Amino acid sequence: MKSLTLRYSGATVRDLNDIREFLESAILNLGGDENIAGDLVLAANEAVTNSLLHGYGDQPGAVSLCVETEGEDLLVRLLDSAPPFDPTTVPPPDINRPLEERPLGGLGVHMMRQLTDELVYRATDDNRNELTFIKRGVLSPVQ
Amino acid sequence: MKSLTLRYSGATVRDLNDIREFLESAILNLGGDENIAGDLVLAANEAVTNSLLHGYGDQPGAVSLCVETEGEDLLVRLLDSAPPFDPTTVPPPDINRPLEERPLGGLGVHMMRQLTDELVYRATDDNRNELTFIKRGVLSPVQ
Amino acid sequence: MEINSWHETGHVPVTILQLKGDLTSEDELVQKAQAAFQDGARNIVLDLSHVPYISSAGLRAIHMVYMLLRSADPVDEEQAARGIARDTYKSPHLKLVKPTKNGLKALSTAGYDIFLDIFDTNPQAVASFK
Amino acid sequence: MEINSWHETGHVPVTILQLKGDLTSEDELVQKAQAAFQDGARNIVLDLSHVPYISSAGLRAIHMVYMLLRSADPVDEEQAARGIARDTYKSPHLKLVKPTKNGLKALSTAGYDIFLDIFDTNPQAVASFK
Ligand SMILES: Nc1ncnc2c1ncn2[C@@H]1O[C@H](COP(=O)(O)OP(=O)(O)O)[C@@H](O)[C@H]1O
Ligand SMILES: Nc1ncnc2c1ncn2[C@@H]1O[C@H](COP(=O)(O)OP(=O)(O)O)[C@@H](O)[C@H]1O
Repeated sequence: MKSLTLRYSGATVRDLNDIREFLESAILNLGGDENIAGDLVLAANEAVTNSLLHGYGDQPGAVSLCVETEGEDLLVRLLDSAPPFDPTTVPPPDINRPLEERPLGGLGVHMMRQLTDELVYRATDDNRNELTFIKRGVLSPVQ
Repeated sequence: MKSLTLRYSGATVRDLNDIREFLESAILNLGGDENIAGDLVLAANEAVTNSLLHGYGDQPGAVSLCVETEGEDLLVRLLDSAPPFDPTTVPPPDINRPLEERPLGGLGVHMMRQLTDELVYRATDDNRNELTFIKRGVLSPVQ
Repeated sequence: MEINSWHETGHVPVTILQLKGDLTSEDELVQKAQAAFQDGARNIVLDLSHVPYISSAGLRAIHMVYMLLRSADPVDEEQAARGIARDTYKSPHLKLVKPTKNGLKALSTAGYDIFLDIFDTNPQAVASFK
Repeated sequence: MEINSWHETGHVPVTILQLKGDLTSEDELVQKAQAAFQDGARNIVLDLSHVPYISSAGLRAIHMVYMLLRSADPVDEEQAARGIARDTYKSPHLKLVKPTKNGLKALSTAGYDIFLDIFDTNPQAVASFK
């Protein structure tokens, strides 16, 4: 097993670019393909954005992103120390309704779900939020 | 503060290439220049090699490499779970003696010292070896 | 994000907004579209061919541009109501050009590709406005 | 690590070993040098211009090649003893070409640059053998 981690003591939305670049290159490095990388980057980008804007209220906050392999699965873990919040409880939007009838926004968690095989939330022992994005069976068995 | 970490549960010398690439790109990413990257990659490469060959006896072993900033300093930390060993206790070789009078080898720790401003060893609370390579004042204050 | 804009005329005058960089916040695109709208633009093409990623904030921006253009056309509103019922409605005032793979992924997870025409080139998009 | 080898003749026959990739283990270089030595090579140029990194294991390999060539020349041994005393000794049988910045760093932390001539090009190195 191999993992790559990017950690900030005080991240802001200005770091999102850097975070997306890290995720993309880490995923490719661990054997994911461009498609998998695209999905996970999009999904994790939403989660980090929410953590920074909703969780930390747009103030600098600690976040860490870990890309790791588990057998043939590829995982991205986001850890933050913002107030506890479990995004998997957010109800899905109705994306079949026409745009004029839809509220603006509310698509972030939906994208996280759509773009991963599994989205797992847990509060860690030291009270941090841990959100794990899983893509199943995407690595070659040799990995 | 920002940091980048590469972790292996079972690294071998075949991972050294990958480790050097990670260190180089992480150091550049955190604002170090190519010179600093060259020094730290060379130094850390020696330490990881020793950890894998001497520490783990050429068997797969857990190592993690963390590149981080601390004010204007750039740090590389190597953590392993091999038997305790403090390389800073290794006596320096006499590099002024002609090659024919020198033993083969024994240059690894010397390179670690020469290429960093400070080399710090400590055993962590969970009994791992932590070796830190420090380059002082190499980042711009804005960093 | 860099946004270049220019005008072309097909059957009607069209404003092209060519986006470069990740579309991950709403401000820039919305401001640019509002400025164009105030200058009289009623038909807009978003050229997404140089946008590696679109986030939900980017989708929100596209949503707002859509609403803005729609607000100026009462006929569209009525047609939309009938068209949507028949599942054939596409915005007559906002068209997209060549989103990247990841861009398209974002658009389709949100179902935007159902309500917005997507073209391969700017000329095709311009020609499609009536 | 990839190693290409070929022969050139200046004042004496010279074998060039051109290394490509990081020199971070001793086996490949030592084996290649031993094979050349068995084929009669007594003067070797290590072209290090394509070697991004040299580790202590790589230095050990260079050290071994140095000792190998020296072992075949009793005169060198005696000259070395005198030369070293005067700080002017350089190996007459092993020359280095254009190490990269990081390569040179490794060589100099070990003091190898004191005992081995370093040239900018292969022809210069070849011409330097007597
Ligand atoms: N980390 C978080 N901390 C607190 N609240 C959050 C967090 N993430 C999401 N939320 C809440 O969940 C809602 C839905 O999030 P999302 O689907 O990403 O849409 P949006 O962010 O566009 O509203 C947010 O509006 C916010 O109220
Ligand atoms: N991680 C380690 N665990 C145990 N012993 C070590 C470790 N690192 C170094 N040593 C010991 O210190 C010696 C000197 O190391 P070094 O200077 O790197 O030279 P070399 O590895 O070429 O012998 C080694 O030969 C070994 O005996």
